[in-house]
Amino acid sequence: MIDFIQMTVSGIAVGSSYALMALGMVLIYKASEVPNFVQGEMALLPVFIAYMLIYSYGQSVFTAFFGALAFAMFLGCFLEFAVVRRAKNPNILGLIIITIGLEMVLLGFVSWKFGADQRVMPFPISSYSSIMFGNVYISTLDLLTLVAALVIMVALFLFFRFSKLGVAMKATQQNETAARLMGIRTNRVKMITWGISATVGTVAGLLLAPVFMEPYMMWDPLLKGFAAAVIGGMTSLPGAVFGAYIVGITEHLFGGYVSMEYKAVVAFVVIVIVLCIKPSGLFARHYVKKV
Amino acid sequence: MGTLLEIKNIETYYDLIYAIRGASLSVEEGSITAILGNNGAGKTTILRTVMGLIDDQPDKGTIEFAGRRIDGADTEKIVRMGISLVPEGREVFEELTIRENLMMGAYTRRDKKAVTRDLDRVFAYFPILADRTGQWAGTLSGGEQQMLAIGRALMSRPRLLFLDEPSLGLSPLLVKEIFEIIKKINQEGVTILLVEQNAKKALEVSNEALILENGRFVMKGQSGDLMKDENVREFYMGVRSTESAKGYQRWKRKKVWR
Amino acid sequence: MTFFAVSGLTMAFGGLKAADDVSFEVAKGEIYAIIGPNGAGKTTIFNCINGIYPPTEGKIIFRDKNIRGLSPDRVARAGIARTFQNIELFSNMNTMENIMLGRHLFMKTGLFRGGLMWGKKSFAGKEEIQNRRKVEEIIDLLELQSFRNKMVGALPYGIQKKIELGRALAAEPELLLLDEPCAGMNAEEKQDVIFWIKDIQDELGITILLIEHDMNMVMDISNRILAINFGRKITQGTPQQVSMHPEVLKAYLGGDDEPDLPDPAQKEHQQA
Amino acid sequence: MDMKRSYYEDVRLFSSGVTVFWFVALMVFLFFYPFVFTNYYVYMANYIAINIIVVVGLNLLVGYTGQISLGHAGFYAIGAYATITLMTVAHFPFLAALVCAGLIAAVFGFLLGLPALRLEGPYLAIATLGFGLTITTVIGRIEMLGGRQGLHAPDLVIMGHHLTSDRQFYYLAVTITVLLVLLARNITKTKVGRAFIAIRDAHIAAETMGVNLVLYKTMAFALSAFYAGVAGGLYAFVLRFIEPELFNLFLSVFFLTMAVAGGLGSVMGPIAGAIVLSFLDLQLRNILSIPYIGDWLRDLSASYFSLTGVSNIQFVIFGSILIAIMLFEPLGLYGLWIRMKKYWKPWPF
Amino acid sequence: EVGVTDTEIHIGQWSPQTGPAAPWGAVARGTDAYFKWINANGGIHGRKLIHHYFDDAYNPAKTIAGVKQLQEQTGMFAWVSGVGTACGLAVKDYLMERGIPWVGPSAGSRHWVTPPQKHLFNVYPLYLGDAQLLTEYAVTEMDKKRIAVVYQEDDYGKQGLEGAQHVLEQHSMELAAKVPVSISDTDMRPHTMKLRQAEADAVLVFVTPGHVARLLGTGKAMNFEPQWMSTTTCGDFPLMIAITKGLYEGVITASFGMAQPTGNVGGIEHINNPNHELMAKYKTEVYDAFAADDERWGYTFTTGIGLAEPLVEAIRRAGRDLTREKLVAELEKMENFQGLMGRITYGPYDPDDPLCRIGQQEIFLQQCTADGGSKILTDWQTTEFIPMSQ
Ligand SMILES: Nc1ncnc2c1ncn2[C@@H]1O[C@H](COP(=O)(O)OP(=O)(O)OP(=O)(O)O)[C@@H](O)[C@H]1O
Ligand SMILES: Nc1ncnc2c1ncn2[C@@H]1O[C@H](COP(=O)(O)OP(=O)(O)OP(=O)(O)O)[C@@H](O)[C@H]1O
Ligand SMILES: CC(C)C[C@H](N)C(=O)O
Ligand SMILES: [Mg+2]
Ligand SMILES: [Mg+2]
Repeated sequence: MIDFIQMTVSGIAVGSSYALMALGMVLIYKASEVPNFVQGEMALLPVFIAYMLIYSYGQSVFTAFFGALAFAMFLGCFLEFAVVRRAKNPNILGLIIITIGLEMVLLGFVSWKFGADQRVMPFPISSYSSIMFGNVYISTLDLLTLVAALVIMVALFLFFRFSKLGVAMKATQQNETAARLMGIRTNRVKMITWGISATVGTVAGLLLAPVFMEPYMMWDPLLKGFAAAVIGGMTSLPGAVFGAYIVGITEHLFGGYVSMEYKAVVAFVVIVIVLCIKPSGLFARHYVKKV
Repeated sequence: MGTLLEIKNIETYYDLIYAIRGASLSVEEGSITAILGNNGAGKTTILRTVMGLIDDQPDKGTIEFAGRRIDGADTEKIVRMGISLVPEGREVFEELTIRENLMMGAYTRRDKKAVTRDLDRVFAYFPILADRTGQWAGTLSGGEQQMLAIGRALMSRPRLLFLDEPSLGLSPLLVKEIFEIIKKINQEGVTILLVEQNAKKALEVSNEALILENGRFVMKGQSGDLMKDENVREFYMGVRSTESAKGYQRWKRKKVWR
Repeated sequence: MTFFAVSGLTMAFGGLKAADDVSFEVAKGEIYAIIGPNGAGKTTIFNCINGIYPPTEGKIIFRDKNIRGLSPDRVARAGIARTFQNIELFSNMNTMENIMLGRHLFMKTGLFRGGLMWGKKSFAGKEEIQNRRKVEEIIDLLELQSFRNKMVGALPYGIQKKIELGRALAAEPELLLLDEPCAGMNAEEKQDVIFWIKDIQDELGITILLIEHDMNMVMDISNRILAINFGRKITQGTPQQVSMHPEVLKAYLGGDDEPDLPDPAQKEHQQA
Repeated sequence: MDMKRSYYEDVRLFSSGVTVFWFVALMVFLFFYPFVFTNYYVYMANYIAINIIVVVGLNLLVGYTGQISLGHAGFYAIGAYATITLMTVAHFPFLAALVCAGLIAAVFGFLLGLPALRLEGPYLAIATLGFGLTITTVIGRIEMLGGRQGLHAPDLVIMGHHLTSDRQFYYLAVTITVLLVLLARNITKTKVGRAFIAIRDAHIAAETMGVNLVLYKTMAFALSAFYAGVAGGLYAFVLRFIEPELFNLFLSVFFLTMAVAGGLGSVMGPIAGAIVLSFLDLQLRNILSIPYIGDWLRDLSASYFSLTGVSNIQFVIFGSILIAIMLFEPLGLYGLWIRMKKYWKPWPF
Repeated sequence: EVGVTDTEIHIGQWSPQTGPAAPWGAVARGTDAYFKWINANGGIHGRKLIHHYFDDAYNPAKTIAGVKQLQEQTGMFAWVSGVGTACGLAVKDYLMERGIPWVGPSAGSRHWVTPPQKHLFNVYPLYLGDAQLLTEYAVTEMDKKRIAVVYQEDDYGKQGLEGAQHVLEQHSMELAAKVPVSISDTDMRPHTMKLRQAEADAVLVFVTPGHVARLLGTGKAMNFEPQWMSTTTCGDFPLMIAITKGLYEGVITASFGMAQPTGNVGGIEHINNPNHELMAKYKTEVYDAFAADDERWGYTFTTGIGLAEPLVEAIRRAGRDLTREKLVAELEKMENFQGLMGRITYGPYDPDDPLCRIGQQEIFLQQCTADGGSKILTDWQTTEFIPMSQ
């Protein structure tokens, strides 16, 4: 029983970082309908910028982190403005390839600048300290990630619920021409979502970095985040978080009770099963085109 | 009353297709202007050009709205200046509800109270929409979607309203109502540019009309005059001396592939 | 033999009954129109016949067989083709290919024979040529020659509607469902469509089920009319009978006013 | 336009004598290629030929049928493993093993096609991605397939000839590639191909015209998987050693990239994509040995970046090229070709 | 001979400079610096070593392409090192069929010597050996009862697992747990849970340094602190101390000579490290002089030197008229050659005897101190070769 609880808690812990990536994914998908493969690298570069601020410019950890978040906002907006927007009559696959291209460029830059070695990112709290409930451990860093994921989700949720931007995003995604005809500055909407998305991703990155920092650090969270977003329905913020916890918990329970070897892929099998039952994920209504 | 919209000699290309070949048009403030024309004449293209929906077009010519150049401006900006378009093919937001769709129409407006009033007004025009506020627009019937598209445009309280075949897919009763509505909102001060296939209705309701063929205006005049024109009657209103199709002798010979 | 009959057809979306106990019968060779206000459930009936929606209740009999619940392709195989209200063309194919797809059911080329098409004389080659001939006939009939090699996505609305008609014809159906074939056309073009529909009926012997809001046309060409509202049948009968039915007048045509006809001459013809 | 003598002109393999000429020229070129170029370029041609097979097959799925796949490396792996296993365990001759491997991959394609019937967009992307990952994970667990230790390819014997050199293998690979490309081209021009496109453009309309969605969607998956499977079988003999990690997600993504950047929905596009991107992929690592540019990049790295990471410039360049292709030509390299053709219209292409 | 001119000897090498495996790229850069140093000191018999190394991103298809290109367009005399089991296996046949010598594959896989190849000379001590020695030590010296293995799911991890199991069998013991890690795993919690559940008191980890760091961190956060033990791969203590933020203290690893030679690690004396001086010399003469500014002096870099030493030595011994045949002959004659690593001995080619090409099986154990220095636990030990089971 203790094991079960521990595994569930750990699942939630790891799920929280997936959740942050998933939230970022969902945001961009909501406005642009692109599965965003540069999500991870949009977080990676700011994380390394923070690292640089700390080590090369002697900034404090807090300044560096804020700097990174601000930079992320800028980076997201910039990528949308300078690249994604420039695509002429893009189709979804074209956009996917563009994000893959961006991914390569950013990853290339980071590895070019910093080499392939592991780095050590200082963090205000130790990643080794943990809180114990009975026999169940949760590391303070995990707890922080969990809180961050939930707070960001709620904040985004409320923001999109009560600001016009939320509907504007949805409208943009569904029919960009019509959205522009409504006077929605679709380009600006998309740019902002890219910015927010990069910032959310960077939060995830900064929380992952103290444990593990190298140029490929964001790949696994990206894939799992993508998976989580899909389970949640790709357009739902709570869905993304929920999906992330499903992925995290399944992984852990499966790893614990069934097989460690297949742990890495179990999430995807679960997804296929979920999707067979609900083709648009758990939190999205399935729209069947009417003729 | 001055000229609200002034289109001078615009030319529009779709890539290599020369769709609008120098068209000029001016719309008087407070009037209803109708554009008639065959399939593919370029009516939709003119509206889309004015709205800035075709990238980098018009290729030549100028468009002025209320004295300001708008050719080459962003659609969003044009819309915010007070032009609204009911697009061909409805273009409703399929996965938004009826209410959300209508509210998108009022996206640029800040006067919440007036928006609510306008919403009620739209619901009064189209009661069926009021019954279904929570239904996804994509699952509406064709005619319902058309009503929604019109309602959505009304929600923005435009100065100038473009209607691209508003009666498309509507029942005869609703067609009548639509034209009543058009008249009414015109009386409320909205200038209207109307593209219609239903020439009779369009000419009835409009003050002035133009006929577009192959990307050029070929005829222009007061609606009343046009209605009497022989050619217009024959080609756009289908008025012929014979009675109905049932009694027709088929005159179009079928060609056999060589 | 029952050629085509719908009985007790009900289609519910949640609480909304888009079609509610609709029954009618269509005789071979006739043009049968369905009219009704917007949202009355006309398209829904088509979708049920077609197998796009699974009806909640009811029977759909086509040539003595119940085709309810068959998937759309099976329905097509049974001999029913249709056009759509909102154009559903294959926008990245040209006109010829679109119509060629209508021949799908008549072609037997599979992966292997298609992949190994090595000349005019090969199975696939022969089949292509044969079906192309058929397609050309349709292109000629509908006067689409100048659009033959154009991508349909960019063609004008009215042309697209014609291509859809052509595609449906290519399937050589016994029953053809036309959902607002004249929408978006001007008077002259409508006339053309009317002729074609007549031709289809007369020369090809295809039975037609028609939805149309243009009363002029409906009155002109249909043998019988079914009027529905709120998914329920109001009345059924000859054009004259239906057009004078008070409920049709009120809900559909617009109360006291006369139907939307361009010419006084025709008005008289109507009321005769 | 109206002067057509026969409808067959629209579908036949060579639309005119000029095309026949170019095709023959190409064949002659391909035949003499190994005599002209060094072995390294022959290897490169083999590698590219194999990629062409995969990408042409992938394009049938992605470009024609409109179904995305991020799991093609999985089919590729199945083909590679099946070919070797059939040859070593069941003692199949190579070609038989290759065809069977393709068929086995096709069966998996069919199976993956089933859930795909209901999925689209990102949902399908993640399902196929999961498939790719699962396949390699499972193969890594099967001891008979060598697990993570990998598997060596047996000797390649065709009709009594041992194919040991790249040059010998070249003729095999190129023959198979040409055949499969022609096959794909014909398929797209006939009934099945039209049905694929119809499904992509308007699946409901396609269905009402009699296209069986279940059949054709799964067929597209199976066909595409068959191509990947055959390519995988050949790949096993190019490397002569395979292990599961070879068939990772990057590879699937790379395949998709080649297809899209080449230009979906045409046969020539993906071929161009496969050639250009495979070539870049192999050649960009040499960027630092280009005179002047290499030195300049090194100086740049030393002063602003790091020297240990300097090789990563190839990513930056590769990514930028991808972006540039997609930005300037949404139809990919094929679009570029079309434009050039328009420009050079008078030329007899 | 191919690749040998009056003034030059061309030597090829592949390594991942990009991609997830890029940290191993330092091996090639180590070799590169080493060759530069040799050249700076006059080369070998009047010839300079021209080092061609290329990036294959750990992708065998690219390894083949690169090897062919260099071999056929420039002409390599021999190949040195070359990172990765899969990459190596993909080009093995090509090189062997052509009789091109290949010395010191950069991965401790048994594949290199089963079956032994005339022109392939192993240098790197096998992972099997690491596992054997570590397990033996844990059982006999530390009296550990519950030994668990965490292994990466590839050659590296699998052979580690096999080695540990082999030794435990000899002691009639069983593994407390074996926990697989896939390269893509970033989350080590489930693995840690498994180990904790098994109540392991010593854990052998056959994973990458990054994974080790995360594993230790996760363990620490879960209050699970067994005796961690690892391989030569994770024996770079200064690096490990840094990326584990000090957690690495007390961890025991196998080693072939990476102990920090300088005084900057807290004055630990490397009593048993016979190549201390050589290491110090390389640090100043090779690394300081020829490595890029941002290069790290660490295990991968020194491995690059260590793996190339036998080749260089053999070329030197072969004399001025250098041929491949002579090179092979000299290598075969090599006995107890001591460079950075353990003593290397080859024998005449015998297709049935892996030991004729294995080179060395010598390692020793070291324990990490708080400041990243090492405390030497054992003297050089030779482990028994476990042949492939089939
Ligand atoms: N996206 C496009 N790409 C290329 N050509 C186009 C495009 N849209 C329209 N065209 C062409 O431009 C011309 C004008 O089309 P337009 O849609 O403006 O006609 P219309 O008068 O609105 O016709 P309809 O009455 O059918 O709506 C047509 O010949 C059409 O083929
Ligand atoms: N998939 C669906 N989900 C929910 N409601 C639906 C769905 N399809 C149709 N409806 C509703 O059913 C009713 C009938 O729709 P239908 O499309 O059949 O109308 P119609 O008679 O064709 O109208 P029109 O003349 O405007 O095309 C409409 O009110 C519509 O909103
Ligand atoms: C030489 C080393 C860099 C190889 C490493 N031990 C590995 O196999 O992963
Ligand atoms: Mg139009
Ligand atoms: Mg309808």
